[in-house]
Amino acid sequence: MSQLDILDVPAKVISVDRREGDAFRAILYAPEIASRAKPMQFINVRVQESLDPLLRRPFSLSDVNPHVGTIEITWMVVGRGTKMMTQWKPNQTVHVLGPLGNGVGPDFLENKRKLILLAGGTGFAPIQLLGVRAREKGVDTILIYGAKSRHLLMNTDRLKEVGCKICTCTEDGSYGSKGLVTDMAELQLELIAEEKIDPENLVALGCGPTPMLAAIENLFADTNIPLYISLESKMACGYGLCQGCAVRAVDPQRGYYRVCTDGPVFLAKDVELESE
Amino acid sequence: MSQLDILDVPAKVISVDRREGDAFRAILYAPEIASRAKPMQFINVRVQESLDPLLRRPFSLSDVNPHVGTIEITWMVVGRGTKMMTQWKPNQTVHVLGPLGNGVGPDFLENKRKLILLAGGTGFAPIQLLGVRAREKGVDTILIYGAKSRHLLMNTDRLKEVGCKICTCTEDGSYGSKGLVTDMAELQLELIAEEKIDPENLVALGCGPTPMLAAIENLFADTNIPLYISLESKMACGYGLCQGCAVRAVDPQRGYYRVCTDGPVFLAKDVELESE
Amino acid sequence: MDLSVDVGGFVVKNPVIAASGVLGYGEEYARVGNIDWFGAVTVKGTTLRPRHGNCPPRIWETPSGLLNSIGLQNPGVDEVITHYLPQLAQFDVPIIVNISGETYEEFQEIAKKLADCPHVTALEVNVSCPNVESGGMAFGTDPGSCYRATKAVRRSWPGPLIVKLTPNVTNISEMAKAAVDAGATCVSLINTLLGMAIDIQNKRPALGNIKGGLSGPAVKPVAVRCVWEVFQSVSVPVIGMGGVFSWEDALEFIMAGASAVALGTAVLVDPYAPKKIVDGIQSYCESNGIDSMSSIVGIAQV
Amino acid sequence: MDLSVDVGGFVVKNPVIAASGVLGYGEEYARVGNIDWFGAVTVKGTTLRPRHGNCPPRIWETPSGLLNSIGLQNPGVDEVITHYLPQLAQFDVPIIVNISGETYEEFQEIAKKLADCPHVTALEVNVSCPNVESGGMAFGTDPGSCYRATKAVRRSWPGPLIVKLTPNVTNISEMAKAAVDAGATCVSLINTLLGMAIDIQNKRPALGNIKGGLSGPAVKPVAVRCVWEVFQSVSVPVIGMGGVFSWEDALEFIMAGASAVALGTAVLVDPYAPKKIVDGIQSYCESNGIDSMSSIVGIAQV
Ligand SMILES: Cc1cc2nc3c(=O)[nH]c(=O)nc-3n(C[C@H](O)[C@H](O)[C@H](O)COP(=O)(O)OP(=O)(O)OC[C@H]3O[C@@H](n4cnc5c(N)ncnc54)[C@H](O)[C@@H]3O)c2cc1C
Ligand SMILES: Cc1cc2nc3c(=O)[nH]c(=O)nc-3n(C[C@H](O)[C@H](O)[C@H](O)COP(=O)(O)OP(=O)(O)OC[C@H]3O[C@@H](n4cnc5c(N)ncnc54)[C@H](O)[C@@H]3O)c2cc1C
Ligand SMILES: Cc1cc2nc3c(=O)[nH]c(=O)nc-3n(C[C@H](O)[C@H](O)[C@H](O)COP(=O)(O)O)c2cc1C
Ligand SMILES: Cc1cc2nc3c(=O)[nH]c(=O)nc-3n(C[C@H](O)[C@H](O)[C@H](O)COP(=O)(O)O)c2cc1C
Ligand code: FES
Ligand code: FES
Repeated sequence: MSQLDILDVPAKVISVDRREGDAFRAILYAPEIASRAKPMQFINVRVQESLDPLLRRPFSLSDVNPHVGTIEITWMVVGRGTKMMTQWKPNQTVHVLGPLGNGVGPDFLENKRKLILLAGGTGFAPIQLLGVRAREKGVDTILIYGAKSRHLLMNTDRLKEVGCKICTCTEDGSYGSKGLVTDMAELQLELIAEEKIDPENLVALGCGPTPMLAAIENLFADTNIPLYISLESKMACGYGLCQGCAVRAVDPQRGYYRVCTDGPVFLAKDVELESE
Repeated sequence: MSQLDILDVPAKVISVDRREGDAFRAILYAPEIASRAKPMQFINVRVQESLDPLLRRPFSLSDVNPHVGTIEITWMVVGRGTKMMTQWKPNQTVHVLGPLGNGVGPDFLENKRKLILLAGGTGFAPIQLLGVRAREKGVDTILIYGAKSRHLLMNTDRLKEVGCKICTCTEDGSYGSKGLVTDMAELQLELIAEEKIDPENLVALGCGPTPMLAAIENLFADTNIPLYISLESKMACGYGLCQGCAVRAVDPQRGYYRVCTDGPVFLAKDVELESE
Repeated sequence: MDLSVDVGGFVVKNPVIAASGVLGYGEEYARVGNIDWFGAVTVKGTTLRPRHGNCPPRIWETPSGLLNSIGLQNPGVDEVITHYLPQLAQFDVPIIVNISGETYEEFQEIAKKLADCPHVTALEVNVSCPNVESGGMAFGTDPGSCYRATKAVRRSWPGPLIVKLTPNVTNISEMAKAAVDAGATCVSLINTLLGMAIDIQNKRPALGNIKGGLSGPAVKPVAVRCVWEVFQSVSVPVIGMGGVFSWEDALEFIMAGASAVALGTAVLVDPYAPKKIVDGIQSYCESNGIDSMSSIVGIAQV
Repeated sequence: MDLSVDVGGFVVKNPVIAASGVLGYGEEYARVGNIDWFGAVTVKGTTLRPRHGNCPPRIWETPSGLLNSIGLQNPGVDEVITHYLPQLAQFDVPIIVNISGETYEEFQEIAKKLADCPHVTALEVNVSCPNVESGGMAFGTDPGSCYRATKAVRRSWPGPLIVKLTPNVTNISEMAKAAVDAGATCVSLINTLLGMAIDIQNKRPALGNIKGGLSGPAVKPVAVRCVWEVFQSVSVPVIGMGGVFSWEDALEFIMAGASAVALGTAVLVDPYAPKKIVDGIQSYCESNGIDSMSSIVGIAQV
């Protein structure tokens, strides 16, 4: 039993700024979390000191800097909590529980030559850190990123800087190609097929809305490329206590997985994507 | 039926600062309220945009500047709401309903040569504005002000500036004389008696904790000086709807008064001071 | 857009009603807001004789909730008829009179007096007040008593008849059915949840009357569940209430089965709430192509 | 200072217990906090056979409250005994096993299996779960059934026996009395209030299982009132719960009559809540010259 590896810390807000479109980014000083975090993990944040909103809000770590002790989250305003967070002020303290979730360990990229990242909307947030780490390891990385419209796209400069290939699309064509992530993924898969890499040396990970995940799962079904997906669900605790974040397992014996501790990253073939 | 003379306005916070001891002061830009307010009136403030705390908090107007459109409140931190208010930032907007309560109209000082103000703790807040107005009218004003200890006293400089006579006491002797407001009031009443002013030309007003009000009521019972008291009570609406702020009337036929609309200022002889 | 809806024998121009006990008789509210923002107004619980109400403290804040123990303070039905209703009738809004009796006979008597008053559109029978000793909630916690109280009113009041139900029961649907069987043309719910608080500083109950009624956003999930259940059990319109603070809340009730909602605590905290909520419903309907309220009433029922 | 208190046949070192359903079997919590901050821990509702739980979504936030419809997801009593309890027993904290049956016989059978397990200090009979179809809350809404369910457990379990009551009834005291008559040595309350929410974006119920149980600060006033009433009706100790988030909340329950409190939702939101609350009670007692918990239990009763 690994003990006391998750912490609830009062994190100092270093900065909050508006990014491209509707996205916001906060950098928080939380060295205990920064030093432990893996890509695709998340934190659970107390938005303000009040009983309403009552629950913490989960956000993926979009970047981590263990040397200076900071973590970064990137979010879109979709409701009350995410709106209140835009009012955070530098030097104020917010309660942050983390690092949470299984995340992606060092073995994830072992023997891999190419990593295919598929992101929709805010699903880009956790993908960013994974992309950076993959490039650090010299793994060829391609990001296929889409959203409904330009203002719902997050900034991908950081991945561009580290040499990640980036294909962006929007449903309304307001930025990048016009179309869905799957359209673009189909194209890229064809190109990759031409490279004749052993599927064992490839790996893909998707993060975004359920319909998108379902569509890419379909697409990858025809390949032998292992596909991982990172899920979201309503969470009460974020650390495995309440069973609230259940997602149905494909194996009926297994019943449900908890997104917060068994996930958020699953092998796509292990979970049933229910349309909520 | 006087209509639409109370407003709920989004007031801009001009400044929040810590005063002497534990007291805080905020200046809010609310010209509609500033232009209508009378001394001893109050406002009902939404502390933050959240459903917890749910109710607004009532605060007396400690100063009003109709020319620049500002109102001032002064408070002590006693619980969650008053604590959250210390975090208000300049330029943010807070919802303010007012002006509320009967307050003290122009006739209050008619024919008066001397005004005796008695304040305990935060009870000083509304008294300040009344003292200023009385001095503007040239009425001799004396303030008898007490608190448990020095850090619970509010700053009285403003009244000193306008030529108000000030006697301060603390129960623990940490500032001014050691003793209770009533001790000091007794002394002052004796001095006033020597001036042989017709009681009709005198008027007194007290504001503070219930035991203090009860004690001064006792003291004044032996004089013919009209004594007013300003009451507090738990309020849900502050503008007369809920009947929640009830205080028992001396006249049993009358039942209860509402502190928020029938008061907060009452003739001491009209209300029963119950020890909550 | 037309937001009007039938609530059991009368039509309100919009589905946002003032709940009983939070509007006085309109006089105070008119200093701050416009009474005709509301589709209808319900006056404070009216009893046969005047009542001074309960000992203070009467108010205590709880997380997202409000405990009150006002205790049906009101000037009595006669005074209400002669003095208050004519004044409230100046505003062109249907008036619902909430009535409370200690016996079946009292219910009938109050109703009879109000039947002769031209200003009353509907009666709301309060079988659910947690803040009075005799009668009050007792009528609403047993289907037989609920039936008899409603019937007593029905005998002397021919118009629209709303019965207001309490959530402090094992089975609220039973009560709704009893009310409808006895002639209710509408049911309203929920009245407050029975609650209390301790003032730990004084080591005693926070309210002078010990227990009180809990209202506000805290109770909304219970209220929505009650509306959902009652909608399935009776065929008269339902007025939903309990924690409606926003237009989203109002839609939650409407989709669960309420034809209209009532605002209690919200009016205390935010005088402009009725306007904001009506406007919000209006724009929701417009941007979602909904052209009558009735088309979304109970739409979430599965 | 000694914060220990008797809760009906066993003593807890402090009056802060983990409520059923929010601590799993300790494994996950141990990664964040110390299980022995608690005076005792209650495990998730345990059934005869394994249960996978209800369809998602299972969680919905409400104002100062939480709706859940987990549905007693658990590996079944046998697996709990062989695998989970030994693991939880590593921590030196009394274990309470919350059990739920669909029939009286099932209750008796589960209790029998647990009677042979050395790790169990007390049983908590769940006659109040709103989230399962058969049994569940039904046992707790009728005094006769409550009596029989308790009796069934009593037959095969000789130790401390807690009955957990539901607030979704007209009269909770009746249920408490029935439980005590059948042999309960303690009653715990409240389980969640039956509630629901509509997801207006999807125009359907927010929870996969439609209705759910409401917990958290929103329900505190109802819970305190229930503790107050039950304290007056029975002489066994009461474990109070429902929205305890701070040491002040804990004292509110204790002064109303609870010998100890349990934390549910608070643990989900703030893993360190038990420590903060125990420390807070400790310093309150020290600075107010209170030298035993029992001297303030029910002190607000008038
Ligand atoms: C593991 C995980 C990682 C996440 N990472 C990010 C991230 O990096 N960036 C980002 O922008 N968002 C992320 N989310 C989603 C984010 O948690 C929600 O957008 C946020 O909680 C909404 O809070 P709110 O108060 O603004 O919305 P609310 O007012 O509560 O609801 C508004 C909308 O958001 C949805 N929502 C509410 N809570 C959740 C939740 N816990 N999970 C999913 N949807 C929810 C509601 O269904 C509703 O449609 C993540 C969610 C999970 C579970
Ligand atoms: C007409 C009126 C004018 C007031 N003017 C001032 C003022 O100018 N300056 C000032 O410092 N205070 C004033 N008060 C008191 C002030 O409203 C309370 O201190 C404040 O509401 C407490 O809020 P809280 O959230 O910090 O306290 P809570 O956490 O709610 O409670 C902390 C303590 O404050 C008491 N309290 C809470 N609400 C009220 C209330 N509405 N009235 C009285 N006591 C309450 C509680 O009983 C408790 O003891 C006034 C009150 C009234 C009714
Ligand atoms: C201060 C106050 C007084 C009330 N008085 C009455 C009343 O006289 N008669 C009645 O039927 N309901 C009364 N109620 C209950 C409300 O009408 C309403 O049913 C309840 O408060 C739930 O709605 P809300 O959450 O919007 O307040 C009162 C509620 C409050 C808060
Ligand atoms: C996620 C969750 C799961 C629960 N599971 C159970 C359970 O299995 N058995 C039970 O008796 N109560 C269960 N409860 C109820 C709690 O034990 C407690 O009675 C209730 O939540 C009120 O306390 P709180 O407000 O502190 O959460 C559960 C509550 C929650 C929030
Ligand atoms: S959110 Fe509680 S178990 Fe996952
Ligand atoms: S606070 Fe509502 S009537 Fe005074």
